[in-house]
Amino acid sequence: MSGFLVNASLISLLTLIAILALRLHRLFAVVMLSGAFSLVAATLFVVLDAVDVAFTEAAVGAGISSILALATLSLVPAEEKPHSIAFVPAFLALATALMLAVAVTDLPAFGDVNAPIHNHVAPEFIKGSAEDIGIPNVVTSVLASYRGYDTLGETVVIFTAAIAVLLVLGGYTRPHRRKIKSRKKGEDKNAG
Amino acid sequence: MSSLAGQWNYFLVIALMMIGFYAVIARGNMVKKMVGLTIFQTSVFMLYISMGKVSNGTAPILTGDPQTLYANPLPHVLILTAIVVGVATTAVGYALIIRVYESYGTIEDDELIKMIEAEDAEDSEDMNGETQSA
Amino acid sequence: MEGALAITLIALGVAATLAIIRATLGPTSFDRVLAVNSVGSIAVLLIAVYGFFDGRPEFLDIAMLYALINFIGTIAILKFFRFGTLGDHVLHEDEEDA
Amino acid sequence: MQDDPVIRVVSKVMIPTVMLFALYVQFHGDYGPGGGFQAGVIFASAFVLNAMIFGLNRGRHVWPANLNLLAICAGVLLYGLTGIASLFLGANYLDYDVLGATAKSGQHIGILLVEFGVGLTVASVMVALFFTFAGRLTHIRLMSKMQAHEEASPPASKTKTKAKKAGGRS
Repeated sequence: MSGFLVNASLISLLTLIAILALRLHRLFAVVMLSGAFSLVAATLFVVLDAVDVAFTEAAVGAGISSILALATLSLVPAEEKPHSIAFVPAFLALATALMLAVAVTDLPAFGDVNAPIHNHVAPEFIKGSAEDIGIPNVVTSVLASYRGYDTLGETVVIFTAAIAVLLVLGGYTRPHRRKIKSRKKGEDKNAG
Repeated sequence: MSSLAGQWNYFLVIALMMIGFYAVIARGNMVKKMVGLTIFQTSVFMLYISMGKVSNGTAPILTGDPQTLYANPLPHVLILTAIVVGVATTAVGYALIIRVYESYGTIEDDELIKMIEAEDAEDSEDMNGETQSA
Repeated sequence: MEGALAITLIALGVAATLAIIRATLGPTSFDRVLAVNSVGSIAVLLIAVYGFFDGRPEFLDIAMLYALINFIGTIAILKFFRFGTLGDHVLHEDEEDA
Repeated sequence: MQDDPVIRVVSKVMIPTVMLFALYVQFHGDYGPGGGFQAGVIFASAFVLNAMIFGLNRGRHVWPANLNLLAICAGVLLYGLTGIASLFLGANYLDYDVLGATAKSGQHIGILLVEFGVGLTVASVMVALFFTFAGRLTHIRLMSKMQAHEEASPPASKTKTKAKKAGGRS
């Protein structure tokens, strides 16, 4: 019961933040609320026993993500054009919600020990982490050893994203700096 | 009904997910869209993590006690990866927004579409003029 | 034990809700910054309390990380609020440096 | 922002603490929550804090851009080469059993190396992202200045250049 209380209150807090973020027109406030959203979401992950995910969400979502959003806001207008409620998207969202709700009823109950997901490879990972790998944190051993390929691909994705951003925005390494300096000197000589 | 009562967490997460979804498809401002995408993405993560939860279990960090129940570590690993990939793609999205603003002077969807259509019309007129003169 | 946890969580939840309301209403941006900062602090408390009642106090690591990230986020917000950019706010700084 | 004594002093205390905490998260990740991703992000946020408070140029001096780009690649390479090392020692790709004397110690070494590679890449990518986003304004200014120079360079007339500069900045 207390589990229900904690989860329900945290998710309703998240819903409150999300609705407020949707309604506000000052993007500065929206970005701040999305930072708060990440922090509360990370708390929910702790309550759901996913401590590693909570760690990542707090560091990434609340830290780097909102800093990048703020850096973006310094370059684009920080005020949203006011909009009225769009009915077609609202209807679409409601229809999707209904479909998902119907689909979710087929899932095993929340927290069920006998759910299929807990009886497939997870017990082997938990056992193997102690016996074969000798690392108490099962998430680390699955991440780096059992599913090492995934993590390799994921590292390459981050690498690619960094290259993409550097190509799109540019100016990180500044190869032309010396050129400008020498040109400026030349110009000064001309002027003098 | 008993099955419905067991899935309350999923219903709550779906409600949250749809707010993010609505923000992505309804709002014209691109920064708002990105924030909506973040909300959407985070609630998908919550759905996954909810599936890995075990009642009376604890976090999948071994305690040495063989009786302990652990949450399923597999969704945690997948979502850990997804979060970091998510921030990388978000960064690319923001970079593109900055470039769009520098080129067109707006980050509102409808204005942008109008400008692009006007540009296209101009281009096609130029093309027609060239072919006629030739 | 269960009752104490419930009461603590309700208290923290009410505090968080009030802070979020202040973040939305907040007439000035300082109100908003302070409110979002206190949502972070409440999250730190929530994790500490939950770890204590859950019997695994080693998750205090996460609470520490929250405090650090909260600090950095607040600095970023304040810098943005004051100077309008996260980078160099002084003109021609790169020329002097080069 | 470095003119404010409170922020300057507090951040000087905080930056090493954040870095130390990042190292703790990196190497304690086998025993508690944490690992390469988280440590990388936390380590990067120390640099971000430094650059926000003392300016981007000082931040670039602390961790030069070229070195950072090298670190991005080095992390991915370290991950891939760990797999190739196990390939050469007679096991499958990314099978760490053969890296140490026993299977367990091999797994320990492999996971340590791989997590370090991930942490290196994530940290340097996050630093690069921050500097690129925050340095965009300066970059635009620099580009417009360069353009003005190029247009004005054959007949070096100063008034024209100045007019171009003002136009580019607004």
